Amino acid sequence: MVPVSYYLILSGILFTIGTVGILVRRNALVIFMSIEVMLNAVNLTFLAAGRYLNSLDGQVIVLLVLTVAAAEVAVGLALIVAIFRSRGTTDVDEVNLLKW
Amino acid sequence: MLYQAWIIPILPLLGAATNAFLGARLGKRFVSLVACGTVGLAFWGSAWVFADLTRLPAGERLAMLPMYQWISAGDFQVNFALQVDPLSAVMLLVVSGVSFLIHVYSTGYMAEDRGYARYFTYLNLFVFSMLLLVTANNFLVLYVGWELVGLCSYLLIGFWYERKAAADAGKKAFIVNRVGDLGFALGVMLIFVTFGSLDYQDVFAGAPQMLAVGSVTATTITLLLFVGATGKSAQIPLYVWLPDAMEGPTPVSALIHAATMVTAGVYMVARTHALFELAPFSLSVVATIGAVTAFYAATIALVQADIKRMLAYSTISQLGYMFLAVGVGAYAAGIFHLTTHAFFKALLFLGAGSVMHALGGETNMLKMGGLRLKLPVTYWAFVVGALAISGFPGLSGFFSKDAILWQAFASPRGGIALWAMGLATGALTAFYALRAVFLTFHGESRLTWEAERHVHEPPSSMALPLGLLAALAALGGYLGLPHILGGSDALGSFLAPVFLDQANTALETQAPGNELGLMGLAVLAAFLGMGLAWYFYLARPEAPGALARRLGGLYALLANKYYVDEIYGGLVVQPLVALAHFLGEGFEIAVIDGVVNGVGRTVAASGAWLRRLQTGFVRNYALSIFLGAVIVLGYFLFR
Amino acid sequence: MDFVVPTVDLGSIAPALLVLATALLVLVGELFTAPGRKGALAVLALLGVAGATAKSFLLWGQSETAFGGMVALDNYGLFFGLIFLIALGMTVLLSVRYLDQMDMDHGEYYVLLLLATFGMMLMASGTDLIVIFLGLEILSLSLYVLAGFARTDLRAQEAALKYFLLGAFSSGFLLYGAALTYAATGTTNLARIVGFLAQAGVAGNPLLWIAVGLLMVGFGFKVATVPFQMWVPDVYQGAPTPVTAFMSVGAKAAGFAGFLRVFLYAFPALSVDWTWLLAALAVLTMTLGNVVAIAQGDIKRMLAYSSIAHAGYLLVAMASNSQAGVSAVLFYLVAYAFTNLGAFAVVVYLARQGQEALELSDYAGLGSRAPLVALAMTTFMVSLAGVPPTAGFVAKFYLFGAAVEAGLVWLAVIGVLNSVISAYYYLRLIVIMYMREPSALLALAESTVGAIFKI
Amino acid sequence: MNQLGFPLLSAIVYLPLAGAAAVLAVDGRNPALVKATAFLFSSLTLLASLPLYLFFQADTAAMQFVEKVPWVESLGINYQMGIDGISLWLVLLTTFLSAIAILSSWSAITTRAKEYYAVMLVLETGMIGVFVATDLFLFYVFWEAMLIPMYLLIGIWGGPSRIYAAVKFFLYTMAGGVLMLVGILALYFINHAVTGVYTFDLLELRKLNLDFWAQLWLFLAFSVAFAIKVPMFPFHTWLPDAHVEAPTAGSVLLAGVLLKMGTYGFVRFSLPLFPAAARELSSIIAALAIIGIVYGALVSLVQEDVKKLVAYSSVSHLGFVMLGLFAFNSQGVQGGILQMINHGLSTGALFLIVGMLYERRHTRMIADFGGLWKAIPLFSMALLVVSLASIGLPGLNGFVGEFLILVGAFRHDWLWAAFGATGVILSAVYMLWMLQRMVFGELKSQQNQGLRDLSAREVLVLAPIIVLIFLIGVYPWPFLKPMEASTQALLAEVKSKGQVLVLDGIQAEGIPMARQDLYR
Repeated sequence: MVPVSYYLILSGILFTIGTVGILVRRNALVIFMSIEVMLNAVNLTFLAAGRYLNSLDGQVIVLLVLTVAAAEVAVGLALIVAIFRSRGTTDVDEVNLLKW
Repeated sequence: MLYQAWIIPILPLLGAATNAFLGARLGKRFVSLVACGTVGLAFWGSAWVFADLTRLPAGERLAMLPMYQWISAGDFQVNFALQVDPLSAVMLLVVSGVSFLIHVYSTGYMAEDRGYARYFTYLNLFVFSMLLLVTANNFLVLYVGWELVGLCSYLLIGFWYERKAAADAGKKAFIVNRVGDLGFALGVMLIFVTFGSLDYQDVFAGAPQMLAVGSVTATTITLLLFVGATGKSAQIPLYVWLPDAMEGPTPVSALIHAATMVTAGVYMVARTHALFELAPFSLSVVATIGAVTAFYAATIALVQADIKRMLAYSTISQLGYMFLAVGVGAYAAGIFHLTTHAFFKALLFLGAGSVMHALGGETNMLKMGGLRLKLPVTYWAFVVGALAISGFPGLSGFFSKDAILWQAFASPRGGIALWAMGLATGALTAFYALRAVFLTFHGESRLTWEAERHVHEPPSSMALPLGLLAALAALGGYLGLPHILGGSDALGSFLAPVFLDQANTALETQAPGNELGLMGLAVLAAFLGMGLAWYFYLARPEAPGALARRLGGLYALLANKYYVDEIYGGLVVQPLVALAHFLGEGFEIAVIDGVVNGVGRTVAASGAWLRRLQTGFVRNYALSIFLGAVIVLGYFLFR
Repeated sequence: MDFVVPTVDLGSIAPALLVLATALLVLVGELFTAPGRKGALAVLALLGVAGATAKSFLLWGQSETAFGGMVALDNYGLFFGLIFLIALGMTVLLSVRYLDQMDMDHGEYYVLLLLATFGMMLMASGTDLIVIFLGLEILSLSLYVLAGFARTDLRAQEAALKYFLLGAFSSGFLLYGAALTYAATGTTNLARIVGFLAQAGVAGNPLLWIAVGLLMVGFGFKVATVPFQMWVPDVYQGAPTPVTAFMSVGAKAAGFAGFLRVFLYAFPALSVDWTWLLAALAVLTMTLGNVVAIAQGDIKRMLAYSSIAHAGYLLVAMASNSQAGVSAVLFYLVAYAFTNLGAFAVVVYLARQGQEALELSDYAGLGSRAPLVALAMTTFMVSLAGVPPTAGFVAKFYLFGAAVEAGLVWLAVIGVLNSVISAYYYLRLIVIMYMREPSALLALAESTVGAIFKI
Repeated sequence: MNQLGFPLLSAIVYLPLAGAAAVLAVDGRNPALVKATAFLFSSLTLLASLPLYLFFQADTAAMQFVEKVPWVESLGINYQMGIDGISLWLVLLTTFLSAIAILSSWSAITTRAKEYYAVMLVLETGMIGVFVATDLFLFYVFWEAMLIPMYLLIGIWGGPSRIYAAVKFFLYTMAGGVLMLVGILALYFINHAVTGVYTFDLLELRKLNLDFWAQLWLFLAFSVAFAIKVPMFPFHTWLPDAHVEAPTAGSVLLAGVLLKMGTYGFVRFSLPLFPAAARELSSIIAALAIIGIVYGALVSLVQEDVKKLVAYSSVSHLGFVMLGLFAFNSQGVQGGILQMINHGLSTGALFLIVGMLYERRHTRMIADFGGLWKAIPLFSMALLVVSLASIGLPGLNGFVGEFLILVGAFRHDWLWAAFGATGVILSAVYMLWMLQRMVFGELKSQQNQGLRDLSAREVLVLAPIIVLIFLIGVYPWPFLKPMEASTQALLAEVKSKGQVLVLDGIQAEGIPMARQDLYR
């Protein structure tokens, strides 16, 4: 039996990877993927905790989170497509009209 | 009339108000009628009051006239109240009398001036203020009169406001007087704090009980009051305004800067003698300042070419005499000299005014000469005045000056030194008085041809006051004819109740021979001065120049009035102005404004700088969130 | 394992459901309205707002929980609901002409607004971290789209993208916080968290602390506290003005609804620690918002920074961690809603044919061109600055009162000094309107007052 | 409580506001109508305020004409107004000067006259409200609310750098005000902690006996607001700018009334609420007051702009007022209050006169004038009289106030009086020098020769002030008498209170309690 803390640590690492991905990558799509990694790290936490607590709540929540993530994908991709159409790039560093 | 005496000061006030509002519309005749009329009535009232007082027993010659509740704040309760007693009565007479004569004189002197109504408004206002000053029943009313005469002096010195010198002189007079007034006001405050009242009666009655002789409080109060007196009465160190004040019309100089206002300090010291008696140190300060001023101013007068300035220094010197008198406890003698001085100095000024009138405003004696034939009336009047001030035996100045010298010598507060300075001053006085006569009226005419043609005797409105004042200057001395010459010292005994508590008993113990002997010395000194004047200015007209060259340094010192104006300028005025410039143009902008604007600018600048953090790069924003999260988590984990 | 079917009490979220139903109706109605006639949908939306508002008043005073304790019907939620409805109603009113003028009159706009409001209301009445998260996501997703509603406008696209990326990023934090809370306490239900924390000796669990910190980051993003505020200026500037107005009021209020509910209700046991952090964040937020607002030349951006500053003020009240603090926040939000919406309303009102009066200099001379509009704007600015006798003053009075009562005098002092800084840029607009000559650009001829301004 | 049975104070406060509405309602194209309406309402207010004096009971220190209506009961906020001997004259001064100021604007204001008069009237409401409010919340509302109309007045109708001046004025005074707000709140909660009652009622709060350190901090919080308003050195930087840039009427009200709010605040709030702190800090405040007296006078001396000169002279004069107030005796306090009135009259008149000159000549530089007496004697006469009043010449109003203040200061510490009195000399210096350069001397400039003298309306504006200047100087008793009872009560309060330390264990954060033993 793998202790729950392993799962939590793993999810923490995943979450951090997602975060760092957002900070270091310039492609909007990759950033977007990193966010998905973060959400999945959270999902892992829920699942592990639910399993550990012997509660179904965790799994139910994961389903909800997946739904939300799906919705985010829809909106996010649409936005990125719109940006790509008008600017021909998905490099977020070139999306820089609004500042100061 | 005694208890209606408040009408006396009110009359000129009404005159002033009438002329102020209606004068410009109603013409010169009306103005002069109102102005002279009200002052004449005031004189008549004063005489009436005087008569009423003499009818009362000597101990009961005091009438108090509370008028209305004036200022009240907590236990500070001051009424607007007047009083009449022998001292006030004498002052009333002198002030209203001389004022009346000078008003009449002014109707001639100022006849052509376009500010006629304004002039008489100020003049009447002055008479009101001066009468208020001498009839005040408490220190605050005294102070009001004190300041108001200063105001009138300011207005009248600067009467010809278009002349910068006149406006400057007025301002200087007011400000220097304010310096003195500051001391006076502090003295009044200390009186209130000490006695809980400002009424003369409370203060004078309470003083001996509440303050020990020589106590610090008494000394402080009196010295502060005396600071006021040095300002108003032009004594060292605050005399500097008076010579400049000659920029005013000459009748004003006669009235305010010779006969009345400047003597307010003497009156005040006499009035508050009950306090001064408790402060021997203050008295000796008064006497010393008086004697030194008398001598000092006389030396300056020796070399003045401007007749009015010469008279101004003479006034300072004579006022010094009066302070010498009151400083040695000879209050009655001081008042006596005040009175005679009012006569002869007013006479001298009016005489000088006549000369100026005749010469179209010329005041430089070096440009006159030989006028005695052309202006006989003026000449004789001026001669009487000059002899009186010189102490020519039998004329008024002789008696009053002699009374002072004698008491300065004999009084326990006096001494040889004070007397000697007085005596020397007497010689100097005789010298410069006669010098003025000789330079102006004798010798060759140094007039321009143009001026010569216009010389004319003054109109009767001016000549009449001259004559009357000449009579008074000649005969005024008999008011206080000393016992030793068979007189009764009428003035002294009339004033005695006021100064009763300070009967100078020591004098009685002196041998009568001393008094006569000293009198002789004084006469000798006067004649010495006159003789020297004759020698220098009639017999050897080239001598003064030679002497001036021989004693170049001394002459320059005197001619430049010991450089006192320059010293004050360098020590007080310029540093103050420099400080003001520094504060107003440097400190105010750099520090006071700078700090506030600096805060504003800093905020704005940090705004402009901080907005740069908003780079527009979304990854930087994410980084910010990430760092924030790290900090928040760090706080929670390591709290 | 027993499976208990939770009681479904739709009545307790009736106002939210009404909004949702309206959204669906408008969505359907969109199909049947010709282009250019979309104003009818606005009327429909307004009807929904009115209905929800009425329902909220009817429910006022009731107190119950529903959906197995995941949602609560209480005055707190209803009050926030009313704020959202006000924001929604006014935004709809503002939008009709604006959409027309800006040529983006699509019915989905109203649907998204309604859905966002639904999310907000869910957030305010949720008593379970997951419900709050769901509400937040509904709200956010709608707003992402709304922010980029001007599809062809580069700035709007950029705003939407930034908002989206950062929003998703931060909701990851929030969700992770919820997950760790779940891991630490075994529940995501606020009431049960309270119960769990009431036990002795659990407060030291680092997992719980990390959870609290992550939740704070997540909510901090929504309400825009420093250093999670970076998105605000860009998004506010880029989004269509009515959407900005809606965000600045509704989204912020919703953020605070969740923030307050979670922290003051669920985590008071830990308050000693988080109040200090909040106080520190409050200082940073107020100061940065106000100081940078001074340097702005674009009115929307200025108002964005101003809204950051206002979040800081609200944090002051929240840091007092008291009933008075909560009341102060509620009152403040109402006052803020009206004034801020009013200010944006003026901006919207001045928009003409694809042109907006966005530069501060565009307002020069407004005082003589349109005195009443200028007067209204003056009132809003004065109120935002918190000068009596305006609502903004009373709100600040409550707010700083709460802080002083809680002993945070220093925080109140910093707060009031900040309101002085803020007065500078609010006043500057007044200066421009009244004391400067009009610029040629927007020398509008007419000065009639068409829109409804609330004072 | 209320001797009239009629909410007179409210009527006085809101009458101008109604006037503002009326002004906005009338046809703006008819300027005469606008002016007449504004003047009508301001003079109605003046008339309505006269009964305050007529029915005033001078023998009691209690609040009179009291109105008290619960406003926000849950917070203990009352709509509560009342006046006593301290505020009576300030209210009258406000109504008086407002009417004068409106009358004086007749020809000076040509742009946006309608808005101008409305703003003036709103300002009047705010000013009166400050003086009559006896509930701290209400007071604060008026206090801050009044900033806006003044801000607009300076900013819209002011001189060239009006915006800078207006913003500086607003922000600086607001900065002080908000600190007071924190102070008010702290006081409110401390009071609740001690008594269990939530109230903003000044009269209730005055019963509170605070611990010294609490008093100190609260005193500072309140006093910063007041000191900025006074303005005391070194908080005066807003004043010259605001004065110089404001339109004449604005300057008149600024100098005449607004500055008095600061000193009034000290008497009404700082002294009775925190007497121990006030006593403890009195020497510092007196020192600042004296510095202000001398500093203001010296800076006035070097001003080129006559309006700025008058502005700095206000710093000096208000220094006198503060000196009197912190002498803690009836002479000082009564003198201080009277001097507030005096300063309102004489400085108000000076600003009016300068404004009249500016209207004619469009310059205020002293160097541009000279010899005015010859061209416009009536004008010059008025300037002379008012200047003399300002430098405290006996027989005019300034003397009575200044002298009482100095007596009071002397009683407290003779050095105060000695240093303070140097201001009397310096005031003569700068005023007379100004007179000399403007009124006296040669009439050089061509432009000055053609000036016209005062018009009938201008005489009407100045005459009432000058009459009062004389009246107070000659017969100040009726002005001093009504303040007597209130002053005595105030002094008794200041002297007796603050000896006992309450606040058992009550601790407001940020108020350090540890060092209270130092004071015992």
